[in-house]
Amino acid sequence: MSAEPTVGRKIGDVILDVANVSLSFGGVRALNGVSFDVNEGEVRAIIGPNGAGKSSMLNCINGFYKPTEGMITFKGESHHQMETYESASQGIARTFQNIALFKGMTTLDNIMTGRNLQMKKNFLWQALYFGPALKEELENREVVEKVIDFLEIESIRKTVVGRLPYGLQKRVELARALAAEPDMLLLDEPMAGMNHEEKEDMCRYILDVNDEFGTTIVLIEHDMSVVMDISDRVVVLDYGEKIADGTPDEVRANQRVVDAYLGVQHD
Amino acid sequence: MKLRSLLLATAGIAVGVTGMIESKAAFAAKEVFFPVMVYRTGAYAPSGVPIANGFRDYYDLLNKRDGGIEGNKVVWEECETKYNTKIGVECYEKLKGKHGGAVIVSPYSTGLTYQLIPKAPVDNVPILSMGYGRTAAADGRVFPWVFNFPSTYWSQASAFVQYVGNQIGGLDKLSGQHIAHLHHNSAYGKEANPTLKALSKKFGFKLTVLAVDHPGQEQKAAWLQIRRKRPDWVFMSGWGVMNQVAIKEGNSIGYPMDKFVGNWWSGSDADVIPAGDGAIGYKSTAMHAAGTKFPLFKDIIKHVYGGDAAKAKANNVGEVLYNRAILNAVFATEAVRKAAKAKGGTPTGADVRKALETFSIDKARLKALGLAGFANPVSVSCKNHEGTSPGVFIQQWTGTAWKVQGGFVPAMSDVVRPLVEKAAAAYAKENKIKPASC
Amino acid sequence: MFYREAGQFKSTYQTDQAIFPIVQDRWFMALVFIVAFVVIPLVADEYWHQAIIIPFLILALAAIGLNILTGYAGLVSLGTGAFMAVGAYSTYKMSTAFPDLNIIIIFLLSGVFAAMVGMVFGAPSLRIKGFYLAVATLAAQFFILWVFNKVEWFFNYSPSGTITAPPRELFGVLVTGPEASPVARYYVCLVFLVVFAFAAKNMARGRLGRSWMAIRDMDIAAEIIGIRPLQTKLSAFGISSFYCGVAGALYIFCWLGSAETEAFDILNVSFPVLFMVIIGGLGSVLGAILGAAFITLMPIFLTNAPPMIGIHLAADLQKHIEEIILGLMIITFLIVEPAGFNRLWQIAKEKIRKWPFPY
Amino acid sequence: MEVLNTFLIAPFLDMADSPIFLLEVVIGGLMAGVMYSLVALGFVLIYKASGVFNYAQGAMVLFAALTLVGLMENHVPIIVAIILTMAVMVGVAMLIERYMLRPLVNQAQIILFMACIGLNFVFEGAGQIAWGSNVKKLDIGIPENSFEIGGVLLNAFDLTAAITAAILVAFLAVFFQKTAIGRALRAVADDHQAALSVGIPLKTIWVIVWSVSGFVALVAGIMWGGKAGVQFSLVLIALKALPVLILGGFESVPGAIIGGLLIGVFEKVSEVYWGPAFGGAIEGWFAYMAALVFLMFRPQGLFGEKIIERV
Amino acid sequence: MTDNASSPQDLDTLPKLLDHNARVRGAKMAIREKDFGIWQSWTWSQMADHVRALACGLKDMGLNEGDKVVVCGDNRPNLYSAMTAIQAAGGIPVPVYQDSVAEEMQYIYEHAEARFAIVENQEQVDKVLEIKDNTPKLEQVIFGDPRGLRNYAQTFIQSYASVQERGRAFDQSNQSFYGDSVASKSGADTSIMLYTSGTTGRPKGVMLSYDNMIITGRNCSELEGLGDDDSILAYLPMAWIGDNIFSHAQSYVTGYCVNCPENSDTVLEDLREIGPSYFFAPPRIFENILTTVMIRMEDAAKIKQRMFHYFMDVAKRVGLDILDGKPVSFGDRLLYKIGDILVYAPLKNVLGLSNVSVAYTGGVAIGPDIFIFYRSLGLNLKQIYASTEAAVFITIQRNGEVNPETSGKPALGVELNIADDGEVLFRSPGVFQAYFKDDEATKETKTDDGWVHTGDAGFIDSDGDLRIIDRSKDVGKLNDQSMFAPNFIENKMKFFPHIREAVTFGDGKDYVAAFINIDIESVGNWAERQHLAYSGYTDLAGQDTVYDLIQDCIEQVNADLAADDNLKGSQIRRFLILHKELDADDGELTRTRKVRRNVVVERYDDLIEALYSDKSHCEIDAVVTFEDGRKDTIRADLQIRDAKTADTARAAAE
Repeated sequence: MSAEPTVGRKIGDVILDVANVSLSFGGVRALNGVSFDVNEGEVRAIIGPNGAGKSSMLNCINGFYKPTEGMITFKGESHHQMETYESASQGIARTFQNIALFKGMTTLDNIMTGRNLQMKKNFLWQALYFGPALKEELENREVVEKVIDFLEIESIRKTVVGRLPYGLQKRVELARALAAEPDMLLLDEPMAGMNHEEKEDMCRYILDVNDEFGTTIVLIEHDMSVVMDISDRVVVLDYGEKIADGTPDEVRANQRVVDAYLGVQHD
Repeated sequence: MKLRSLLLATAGIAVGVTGMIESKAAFAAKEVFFPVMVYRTGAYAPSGVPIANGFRDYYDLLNKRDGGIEGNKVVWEECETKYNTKIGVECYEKLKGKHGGAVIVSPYSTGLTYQLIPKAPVDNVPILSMGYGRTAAADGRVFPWVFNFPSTYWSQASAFVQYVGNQIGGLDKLSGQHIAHLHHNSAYGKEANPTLKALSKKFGFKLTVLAVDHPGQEQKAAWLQIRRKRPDWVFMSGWGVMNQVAIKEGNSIGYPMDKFVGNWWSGSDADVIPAGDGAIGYKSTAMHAAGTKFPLFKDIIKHVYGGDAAKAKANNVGEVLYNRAILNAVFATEAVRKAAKAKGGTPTGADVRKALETFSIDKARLKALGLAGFANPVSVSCKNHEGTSPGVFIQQWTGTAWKVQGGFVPAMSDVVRPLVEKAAAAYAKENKIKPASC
Repeated sequence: MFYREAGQFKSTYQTDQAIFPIVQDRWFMALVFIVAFVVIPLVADEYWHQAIIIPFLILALAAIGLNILTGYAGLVSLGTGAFMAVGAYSTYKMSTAFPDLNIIIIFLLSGVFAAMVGMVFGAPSLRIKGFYLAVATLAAQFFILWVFNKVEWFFNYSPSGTITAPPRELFGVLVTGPEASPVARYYVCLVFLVVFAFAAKNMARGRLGRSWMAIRDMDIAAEIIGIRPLQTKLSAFGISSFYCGVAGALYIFCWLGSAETEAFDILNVSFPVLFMVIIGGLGSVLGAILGAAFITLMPIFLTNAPPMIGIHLAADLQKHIEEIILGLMIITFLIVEPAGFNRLWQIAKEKIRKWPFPY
Repeated sequence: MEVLNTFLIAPFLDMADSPIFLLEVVIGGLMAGVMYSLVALGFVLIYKASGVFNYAQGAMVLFAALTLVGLMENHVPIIVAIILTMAVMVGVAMLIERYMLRPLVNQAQIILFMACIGLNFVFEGAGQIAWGSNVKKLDIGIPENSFEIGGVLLNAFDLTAAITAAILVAFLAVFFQKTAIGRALRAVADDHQAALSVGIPLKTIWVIVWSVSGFVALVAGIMWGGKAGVQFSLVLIALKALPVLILGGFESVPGAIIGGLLIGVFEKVSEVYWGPAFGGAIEGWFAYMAALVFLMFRPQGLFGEKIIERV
Repeated sequence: MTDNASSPQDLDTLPKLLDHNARVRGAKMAIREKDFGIWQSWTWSQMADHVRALACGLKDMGLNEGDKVVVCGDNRPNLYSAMTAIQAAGGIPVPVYQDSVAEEMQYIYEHAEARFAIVENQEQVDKVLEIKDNTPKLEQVIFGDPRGLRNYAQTFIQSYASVQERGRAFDQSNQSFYGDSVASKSGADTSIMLYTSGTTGRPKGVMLSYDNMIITGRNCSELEGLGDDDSILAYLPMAWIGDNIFSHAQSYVTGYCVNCPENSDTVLEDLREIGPSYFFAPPRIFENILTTVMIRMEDAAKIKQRMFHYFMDVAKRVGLDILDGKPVSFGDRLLYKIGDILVYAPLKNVLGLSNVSVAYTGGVAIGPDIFIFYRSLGLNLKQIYASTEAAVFITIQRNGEVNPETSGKPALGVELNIADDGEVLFRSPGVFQAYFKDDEATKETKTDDGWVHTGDAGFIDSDGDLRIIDRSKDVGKLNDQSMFAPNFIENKMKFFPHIREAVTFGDGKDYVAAFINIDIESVGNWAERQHLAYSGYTDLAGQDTVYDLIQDCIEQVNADLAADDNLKGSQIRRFLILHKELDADDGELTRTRKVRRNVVVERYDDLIEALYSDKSHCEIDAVVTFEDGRKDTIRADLQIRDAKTADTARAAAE
């Protein structure tokens, strides 16, 4: 992470606009009128104490939860609610706080599922494993292998993911999300439960993804030093409401943020 | 690890060792072989056990008393089918070639009979399905290898109607009567329906059909309807636990037992015992008498049980289904005897088939066998495999024993026979069989 | 021990993704095929064909079908018998209605019917999960069999309510009906099994299979990746039922010859096939075949073993003992290797590959 | 139009035609339903405490009833026979815990389900080896006469069975709610770890649950066996309990009770009033279909809580 | 050797050979690399195009005749191509060890006056950037893998692909350039410059001509009968002469395929996949493999272990004779055949050595047990005596005449001579041209008539095989005037799997004493079996039981030494186990893992002093360098043990 001279990364226009989103479960308000935007190519962090509604926010963005109010605009298309697979086909991929890999499948197969939307051939071709289906399979394998190479998980390519250590599973999950070649990547605590070294690696991968593919990244993370290091802008949530939004330095200086975090100092 | 390899090895042995089963035993002269399909286990074991014992005892008797049939030792082997068609097929395949080949087979399961009918001509093993199986097989032109004398379901149903007519003072009084057919919801249970429908049309009685789902433990709904509709007669084609529950349920709604008539698979000792006194008066059709009062049974107790009557009783001697098996075994062995006589040596399946085509057993022969009055005489022709005089007895449960009531009730062959021939013709067409000329 | 993998490297993805990437495995498969296609027909007698091998092949096909549903897609079904019945009755109807239509086409079309019925009954799987779904598939089991039992059209108004396989030829050889030789029927079943086993393997290792497994392992994550749960589950139900349907058609036409609905009863078919899948190993085509072998062979072995070693028991006692042994074997097996025969096979193979090393 | 009439109008007219008979049908359904509840209860107890879908419940019913009858046939007084049978069931529960559940702990549910099917075979085989395959009459002195109250025909045996079942159900409810063991059982159902922290060993709980379930099986065996004789077919009543389970939920004791009653009534009413339109014998699948349709709208079952999925 | 349409004399440079191969066996595989999960392959003609494009690109970027170009990275097809491309464009490639630290790199860049560098990836680029300011002559850096380099703003950094792009355009307009440039070179020209990681002082740049490389390679191929169907795994550093011969020059001469592993962690796996027919590994690797074999077998079922050992005994008894084609009884042959089915062949398969027809080892002595183990399996493993100055081969053991104690007979075209002081001298077609910018050293090493001093003491035995005793300058005398050959003793110790490294002292002392490095894997495994808890190397090395274990080994060595009249005085009296592993990063070892004796003596003088006192403990502060360059101090209290020495009589009786 030394200070090499770099060409300025390209930050584009707003790719995602979250307007006034609220979400409640049987009377409990998880999100309350939250608005913020994400620019193309930026690394955007969502932080906040436990139970602040961070994961719920991500779940709303990719359609897993249906907001009770508000509008989410992605790449110019506005939705109040949408199905998860729609969001996937529009180019949103994500990873999960608790690893959501397909435990019984190999690393390779897990990542290949990420290519699902790019594969169209019907089951008859697949049953034959011949012609177009084979071609499609091999083409996608090539893409996946690039991702595997990128994240340096060659040696576990054919290992069943259930048997991998935690850190590697996280990396495989990232690989699966990357395989979809998403425009926007939602990362829910990508470094939770990792040791220092693993965290550093993960940071490097996240930045590399952002650099290499220009992928917009929205991430939730508890480790403040990481967040402040790698994100361009930070949104702070507390009790389902947005309490601050700005560059890491601005957020660090914000009194409401300090208060919110002081309250949960021992978290 | 160790256990795993053990399992692997066991599986390996399982496959390997089974391969060594001899499917063709050495041919021994002067033996006739009877495969016996039994179901001493499973849901229908209560019916299967007496049947199996009957066969076993009669074959044993022949060897012990007569030294076999016309000098041929009787060899038999039981194979447990659990009343499951698939296992039955496996049993049949296993047994059919043993001891020089089976001479006759009685599958004792409608499902299995259906399986074996097409195989019989190929394997040269005639089938004697006594009161079950394919009714259409009564047409010997289409089914030369299958025999279903002394009676079939259809004949039985018509005989039941005849019996009702007799009871109410003539068939002409049938119109206005209400008969319910309570049946097991299976191919077997439904056998009587077409005949009853035809007869209902002919005689103008009202027919209500009530199906009971397998296994038949829950038939409240059917009995609620009987209670509501109050049919004059209830005819039952039941099997296994269905019979026992039906008698209890009938009893509990206070249906008169003497108007409740089961078919010959709904009239065994096991069917009435659980209902206790409530079953007294319950009737069923029968092919033969129950009990041990016939001389043959003395022989059985003497030769097979060494005179131990209690042991014989424990082995179901004299029970309805035991006696059914005795009758079956008598028919089978008599046919073999006839074939042996004709051939002057050890008969094959084909010889036995030939003998069956002209099979007959008259009163004198019954008496000679020690079975005078046990069953109706039978005579079979090439064309008519059901026998020329189908019909039933009606027996009634007295609380301790089944007693035959009145005389033989003949079937309405004029109604049934055309139906049989029609069904046989349809089968022949579907399976591209050219009917033999008789 | 027999493997010489050094030098067997892959320079294309196609060879890397082959079903049998190792030369020795290909030799082994070739050997298996020679045994299956040449040796068995020459050696096996009628009893073996009729009582053991043909039912094994057919049930293996059904087990592969159920494995697609239960093993790969994680949807437990107890309705296998019903879907097989759909195949059997469709074949019966079509073959009697169109006697000149090629029987293979009829088999395949019957599979299609079964697939359609399967998808209808699979629809609730979107909302119902686990054992609830398993019990819900019993609704299909009981309803479908009731329909075939009740609606006389399905058995051509035959008074007995049974269907009988009419004789049909393939390449001039009788392959169905009682007159068809066991060898001919064996070949038909074998070819079906081989072709469909490979097809299943292909689907399982392709996009479809991955979608199934994704839904099985974590449906929410799968949905978020863009895998549509309903379509995926229905495809599993459809393809699984297709397999079961074809197996059901073969069950009647190439094995039993005739049957009533009781032949497809839950205890006769649905449970045993589920056994095969679980004992064989969930999510494995090979496992389904091994499981089918075990479940068809073991009872026959248990029946025939005692007389062979000179123990003659009363038929009923022996059957009861068999039941107990079978039950205990199943429990023991599950304790020792819950992942089934497929796992045992893999362990054995891995051991031989690593030989002389233990790991 | 005629179809509509047959399926939608005629049955109701029929009901209105004879309310007493409808009442009789409903009561009949309730009687049958109590019996279903009884068997379903056995399933629920075990599922709740150990996550096992105990397919062998039916075989346990047979085994218990066969043991009881077998003892009575050998002139053991009825009370002693019941106690001895219960002791056998407890012993069986201990064996199952030791040799099946313990080695299979943490396995997938479907594996445990399979193991129970294996257990089913063992019970079937063992029961029949010990006591034979014949139908046995079970008479424990319950009257079997019928009588009419207000035109509604009631059977003393059914009534006794229903009352017995109701008492048993009530007893179990109290057991679960009020006793320490009962509370522990509920804790186990919610969270195995939490139960351990309560201080009751899991294996003890399993033994208790399987024993209680064995007791329920015995009662069910007495009731069903009293009606149809003790025979192999008793194992098949397990299938009768399954729609109750999906309707009432695998983990809910009240669900099993209410579900059983609902299924019983529904089954009888449908068979009597709609059966003829379908051609009869629809009981077998109608209950399943009804439960299935119900589940489509309420996947969490009768008493389950709405499931919120998280990631 | 099927082809060679053009006479060997015309094919006297590697670029010429490349063109020749592209013509003669264009469709055959030239090189493979495990990448993206499969073996990506290039045929000779693809490779020729690849090289041509890069050569033209380099020219276009201004590469001049004779310019040095640093090549640095793991074994990659790109980099092998780059070497040929540099040569084709008239430059001289200078491969550098990829794990060198910046300081070492800087020296080489400066000394070689490199103008260009072709490096593998971001990691190497970063290293170059670090020293860029101190190496003014360096103009352009070309990288292979663009990963992570997208946003580097420096204009002097180019991607490999872009250079090739440029080259293709250049080639269009200067079609004659490539051919002319290739033709302009001949066998006597310098082909490559390799820096030797001398055990003393700064690295020296060894200049080798095309002839050196090509003739040596061809001689070896002829001797062993290698052809273009053979294959080899390229996994040793590209900066080492061996790799340049085996994986590059010899491949060009013979036409066989070179396979590059995915990365350094997957070498063994890749070896297994490729199953090469031609294989070189230093003794250390053979030792490691044997150790893992034994460790893994420990976990096997008892019966399998018994079978394994039984057949290994059979192999030890008759395997060598069978391999050497000597008469063996039928019974033993049968037994060996069974052993082959059950043990040897599967074992070789698992190790990836099934297809090996020729395997070499060399560089340092290999333990006879280890050597015999492999040969008895039927693996044709042979020792060579090699040096950078000879373009590898000096002696090679011949098929059928393999004596584990010797280094074999002179390779084709090599003459040997033993100097009066025992130093081995050789003269061969592979003899290097000169040390770059160091005439003095050149003169010291190479005589005017072409004889080269190896610096090793040795003799030629009655069979004509060369036996090496030790580095001649290391051979010293104890105070009692008996001979002390430290490497010889150290090697004997290192043949024990538990001992990874040993440094002995004795020259000018009363007795011999030793530093030991335990083998953490082997001893760690042993410790696990003993249920010994330990937290790491330092902890394990200090344990009493480990000392006991090592003492046992040393006493066995002593017993061995006692049997030799010349060396019985060199028995080890005292030893200690070092608290840390000797490390190349700390300068204690060379990059080829040879001990830098002077560094060790200087750094651990306290310990040496303690060894020659009667202390049983010695405290030490040691500075260790971590991988990321951080340094830390370890304080340790080291135990010093006395080892029993054996007397001659007892040793003989044993």
